[in-house]
Amino acid sequence: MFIDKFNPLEDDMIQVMDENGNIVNPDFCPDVSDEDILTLYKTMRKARAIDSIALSLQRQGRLLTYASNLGQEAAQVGSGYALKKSDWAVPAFRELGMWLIKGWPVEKIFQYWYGNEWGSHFGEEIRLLPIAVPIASQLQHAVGIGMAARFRGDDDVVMAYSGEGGTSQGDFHEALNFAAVFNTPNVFFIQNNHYAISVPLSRQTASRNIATKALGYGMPGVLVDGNDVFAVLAASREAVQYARESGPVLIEAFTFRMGPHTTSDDPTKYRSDEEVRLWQRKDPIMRLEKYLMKENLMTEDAMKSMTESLEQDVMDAYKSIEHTSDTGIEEIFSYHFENLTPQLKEQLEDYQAFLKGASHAE
Amino acid sequence: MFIDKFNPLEDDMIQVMDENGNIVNPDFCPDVSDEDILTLYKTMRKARAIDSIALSLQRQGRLLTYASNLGQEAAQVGSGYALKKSDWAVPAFRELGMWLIKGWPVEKIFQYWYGNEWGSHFGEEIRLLPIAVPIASQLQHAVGIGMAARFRGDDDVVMAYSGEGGTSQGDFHEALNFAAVFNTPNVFFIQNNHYAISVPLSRQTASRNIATKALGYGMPGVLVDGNDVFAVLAASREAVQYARESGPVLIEAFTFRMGPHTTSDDPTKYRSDEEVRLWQRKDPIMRLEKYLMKENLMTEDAMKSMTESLEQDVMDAYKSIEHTSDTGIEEIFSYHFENLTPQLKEQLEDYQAFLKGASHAE
Amino acid sequence: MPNKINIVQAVQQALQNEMTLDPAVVVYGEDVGVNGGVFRATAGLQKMFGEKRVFDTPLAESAIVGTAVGMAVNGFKPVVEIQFMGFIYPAFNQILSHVARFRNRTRGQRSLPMVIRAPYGGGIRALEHHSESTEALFAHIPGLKVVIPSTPYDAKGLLISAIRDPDPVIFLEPKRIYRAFKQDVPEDAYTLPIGKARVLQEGDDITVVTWGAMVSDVRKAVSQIEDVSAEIIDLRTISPMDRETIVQSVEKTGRILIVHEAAKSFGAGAEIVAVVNEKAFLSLEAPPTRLTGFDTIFPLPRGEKHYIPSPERIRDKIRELAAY
Amino acid sequence: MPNKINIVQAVQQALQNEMTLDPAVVVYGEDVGVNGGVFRATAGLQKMFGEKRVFDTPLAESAIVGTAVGMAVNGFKPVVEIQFMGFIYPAFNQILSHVARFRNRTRGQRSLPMVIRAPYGGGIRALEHHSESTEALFAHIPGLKVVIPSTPYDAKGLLISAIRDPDPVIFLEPKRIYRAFKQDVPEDAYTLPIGKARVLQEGDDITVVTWGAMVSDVRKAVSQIEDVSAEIIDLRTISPMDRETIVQSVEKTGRILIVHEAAKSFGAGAEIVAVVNEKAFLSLEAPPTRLTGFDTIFPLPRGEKHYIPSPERIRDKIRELAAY
Ligand SMILES: Cc1ncc(C[n+]2csc(CCOP(=O)(O)OP(=O)(O)O)c2C)c(N)n1
Ligand SMILES: Cc1ncc(C[n+]2csc(CCOP(=O)(O)OP(=O)(O)O)c2C)c(N)n1
Ligand SMILES: [Mg+2]
Ligand SMILES: [Mg+2]
Repeated sequence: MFIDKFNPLEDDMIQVMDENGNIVNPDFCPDVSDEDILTLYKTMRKARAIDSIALSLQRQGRLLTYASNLGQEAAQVGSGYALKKSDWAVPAFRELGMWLIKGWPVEKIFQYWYGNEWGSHFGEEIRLLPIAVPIASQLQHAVGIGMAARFRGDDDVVMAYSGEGGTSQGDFHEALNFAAVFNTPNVFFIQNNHYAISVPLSRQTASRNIATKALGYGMPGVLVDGNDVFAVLAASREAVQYARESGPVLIEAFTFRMGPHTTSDDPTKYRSDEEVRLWQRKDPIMRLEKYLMKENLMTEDAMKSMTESLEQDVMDAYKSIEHTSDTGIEEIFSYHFENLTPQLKEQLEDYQAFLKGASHAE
Repeated sequence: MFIDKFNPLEDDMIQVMDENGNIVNPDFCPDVSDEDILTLYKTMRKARAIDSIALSLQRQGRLLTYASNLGQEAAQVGSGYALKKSDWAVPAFRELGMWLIKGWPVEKIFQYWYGNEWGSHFGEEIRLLPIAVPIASQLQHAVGIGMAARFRGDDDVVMAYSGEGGTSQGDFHEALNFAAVFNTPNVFFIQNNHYAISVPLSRQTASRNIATKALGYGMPGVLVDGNDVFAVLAASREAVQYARESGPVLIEAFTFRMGPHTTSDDPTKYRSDEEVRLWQRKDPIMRLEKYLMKENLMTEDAMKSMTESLEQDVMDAYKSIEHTSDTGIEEIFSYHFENLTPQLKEQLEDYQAFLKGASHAE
Repeated sequence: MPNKINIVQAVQQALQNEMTLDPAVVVYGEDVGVNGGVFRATAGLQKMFGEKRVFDTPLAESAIVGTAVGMAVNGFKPVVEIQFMGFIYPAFNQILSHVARFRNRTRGQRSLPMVIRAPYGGGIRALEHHSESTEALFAHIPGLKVVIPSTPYDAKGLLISAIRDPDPVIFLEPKRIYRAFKQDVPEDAYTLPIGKARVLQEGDDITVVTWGAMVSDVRKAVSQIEDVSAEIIDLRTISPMDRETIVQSVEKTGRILIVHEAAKSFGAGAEIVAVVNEKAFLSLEAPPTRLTGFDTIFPLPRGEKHYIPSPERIRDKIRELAAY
Repeated sequence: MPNKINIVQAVQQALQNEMTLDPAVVVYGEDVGVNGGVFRATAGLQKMFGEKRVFDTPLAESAIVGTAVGMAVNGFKPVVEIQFMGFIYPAFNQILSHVARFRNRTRGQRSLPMVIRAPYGGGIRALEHHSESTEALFAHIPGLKVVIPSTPYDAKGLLISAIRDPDPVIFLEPKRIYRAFKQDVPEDAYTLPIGKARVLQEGDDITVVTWGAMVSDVRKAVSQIEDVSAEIIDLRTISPMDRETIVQSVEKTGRILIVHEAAKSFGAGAEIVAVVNEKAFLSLEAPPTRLTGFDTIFPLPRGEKHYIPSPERIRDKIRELAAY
């Protein structure tokens, strides 16, 4: 394993495939079949299809605020692909590629971003928690799941996600400390996309990198090129194995948010085109496509038609929920406790009576 | 400076004077006059006098819950002695030796532990915050004071205290991160006394030591023998200078809480006599006394009579507040806002009316 | 064999019973393991059930609660201890943002069977932050239940109900009376309904609603009055509140006094006044009244005797209201 | 030259005025510097006053508030922004345990002149945690003032008062109406008294007390009723509450409806009911009544329209109460 030998105070970022799709570090290359590679590619493409459709739907007023994943697909898909079905994933809110791998149905994802709680109801068997909006708070849930697994003697690993901004929160610190003290099977996967809304990395931390933060907890920390799906997968697999056998690990995936923070954000206010262009050259999908072509795994045409058919699927998924009704009144009340309290029952009935009266009045 | 060269992942704890009062590391020895040394000794002795009197008063029911400092005097006094008058100190709740250096009057200290808010009113010119009970929360205040100093261009340094237990709190993490990002003149002085009430160090963190935690913030972290007042002073002086000139530093003072957590605690429930005895041999005061005698700075008799006269002073200080009246009713209301709100005024008057009625009734 | 125990022993016994019956129950927090809790509420449990089911944690309340969310998601029923209610606030975000919301967020897919225990209230001559009563803060948060027992019998039965509840419960223990008195309590597990108040004493002239340690003070006050027939209600669950029991009583008596230790303004007493107005307005013969702590920070010990409403103040207020 | 501005501009202008007048005022938080705030409430300030007085912080609300305590101790007057009220809870411990307590803890030696600003309330079709109203939680904490403006004029005057206040103020901004309308507002700094409600419209039959974004809805509701003369009170300060204005009104009208967006139980409405009972019991001709959000988590956008009391519901409730 290289993961527990990596010294984040000295070693450089791990890269397997460079920006031109060349394998520059075959030693680190994960053991993947052609089928694996195509799945990785397809999922990254699918994520991008969802993003682009979501953005245009949002502009048309057919979707609410949306957080794009543009540029982070390798980090998300590569990390998710390292998990078994029985392993858990605990997201922040920008892990679309991973959600697809874990099986969150696309129409449910749309339902969520369209403002309906049912989007987060996707079956117990999908070992994925819903989106956690309060930054870094989810990391503690991940550790709790890991504690449960460890105390029960389960073999499951928990992969938890946060942005680099989230590493400034107290909850990040407490989560990593608990994980190390209880030696839980947790992987903390930090997508360092260089911005927390408008706040740049340099204002987020003065440490050499995010991976270094692992040292304070006595756990391995590793830094990988987050736009290189092979490097991410290799590191994630090692981390998952290490977590399963030994204890928690921190992975920093060095990447970039190429789009706005969400559809409400205007990134030109706080960063230069120059910076964005620099990162466009490192685009994780372009990079993999170059590799695929070099290796004759896919033609440009095949990629194009795959993309088109994915976009069609995604649009169909959206349409399947676009006209589902708004949230019903009873739904607002029914999921606070196993049973309605008298207060909730009364408030529900009062409101129903009002609506009835109002509809009579009209 | 050795402070920014210390590598907490590799280097050993810094010690100047060994358990027998021998200077084993003259290179690190701080530049101290005989007068300095006697002041350090006297203050450590005074702290111990307060502790022993407080404990016996508490047993007699003449004082409430009390947190003893036994064994940590070198860490407290040595760190406090590195500060200028205009430097700030921000305590947790177990820094008696430092409080004395900073000038918190002994009678006020007793007043505090006797349950009167006036104990924490000790004049603006004493740059010391009151005790902070919620663990680690005070570290953020210290960083705010440091931000203020830096933004205004003041030359002041802020020394903030916490136990090793406090390093597990989110507030610890956020404070150190802010300090590093804003490059504030803060020293974080962690008294690692091996226990947080009953919870041992090994259950608090899995990191090699507490000093290592500095690395995740990109600041120097140094580990010193906390029972060696010279080592503590040397490291603190360097840290203070570094903070004044460059930025924040973390110091771990390796020490031991020889008494119970507070007077409500029974340490035999969670630790062995063996462990305590081991540390008794490292007692910081005994160690300094051996040195003083070897260097002919003080005789045993002089030490004894100094201790006796200190105890007398301390007892006098206690007596001066023992019979001060209980908290007055108006005092309970008057310090919430600059002016009483109508609600507070009404509640105060109602209560006064009740008391008047009650006294008539008797 | 009689099982005469005080409140803190009742808590311990409830935990022991449930841990014996249900292997999913785990207990953790600061100093609850080896040390058995600073109030000894978890004494002996680690010896009995081992370090995987009863354990100490690092000093971090947010993580104590936050990891309990995860343990509950993954099949356990954590009962976590916050050492004093004054130290629950680092966990406030986890409580409000997650503990209270998982069931609704997932439309019922993931509920959180967990209990957060904390000793609360003043009168034990403690340092700052060790004496507060802030039940109203938690009662206002949708998705939480807030329970406060006042006797060993209730403490045990309600805690067992809380543990068995499929939803999260904030369980506040009145530490002032942790050891104040003993009661004969069934040794085996039993439950008491959450959301139900208890009429301690029937009466015709005035309803007095209270909870926690104040129950004893109210009883004392009422016992000093001969000419007024007071009905005493121990609320037991702050939220969801048993409005029915309160309203029925006020319909009979026409008068209500609410006694609590917490600060007055925006406290739980206000909610009771509001409920009585909404449900029993026409029965009211005197203004529903609160006798509570001041709107001040709880004073350090040398001032604390002024803060908590004394039996004398309660008595006077009952008389005053009865004479209205 | 007229200065017609909306609420968010009024906030920005108040900050700009005070920063110009008082070099001790600093503004910081997440995205308030370069970006000018996600709602643009701090737009342009960093350019004007430099990075030492207006700056972005790492993503950590507890430290934003906790360091403000320290800055206030050391001579500054920090005005910190919490990006949404839903993200204030990581700072809850600092607020309750320190912000509210420094003056009392030190018997007046160290006061904390600081303001915590946060946009609050629902109705903007936002993600989870972006729509809540929890003013009651803060109002219950001794040592805090809680202010909520409902117009540009009030927003500016009250924020300037809050900044000049020697004690900490929680300043909640109704984001639903941040840009809803403009008002002509003095360009220079001016203050409005904290702790004073405003009678928006006099009336004889019923008092309606409300605040924040609900003020507009109440006005709309009242404008739809011809046969009832309603007196509308904009509370403006939740704590300390202006009881006098409310009580005087109820003594005249005999009826009171409280309208707020927050969950009903244990909300600020309950306190108003309690106050009215204590001070104007004999004037009451109908039960003091609350019309509020449900005791539920604020629904995601596709359900949110049900949550906030609509002008129609307010209108019906006023009619119902007036006819009582
Ligand atoms: C506790 C909390 N504070 C503030 C926010 C508002 N907010 C949402 S996303 C975000 C930035 C997150 O940055 P990062 O963790 O780097 O993730 P990224 O958006 O880059 O994926 C902020 C400040 C929040 N959701 N939660
Ligand atoms: C937030 C918070 N949680 C719990 C406590 C109760 N408590 C008081 S001291 C203490 C242990 C502190 O340990 P450490 O930081 O190592 O300091 P030490 O007591 O060893 O000096 C605990 C848990 C508290 N005061 N604040
Ligand atoms: Mg980021
Ligand atoms: Mg300790």
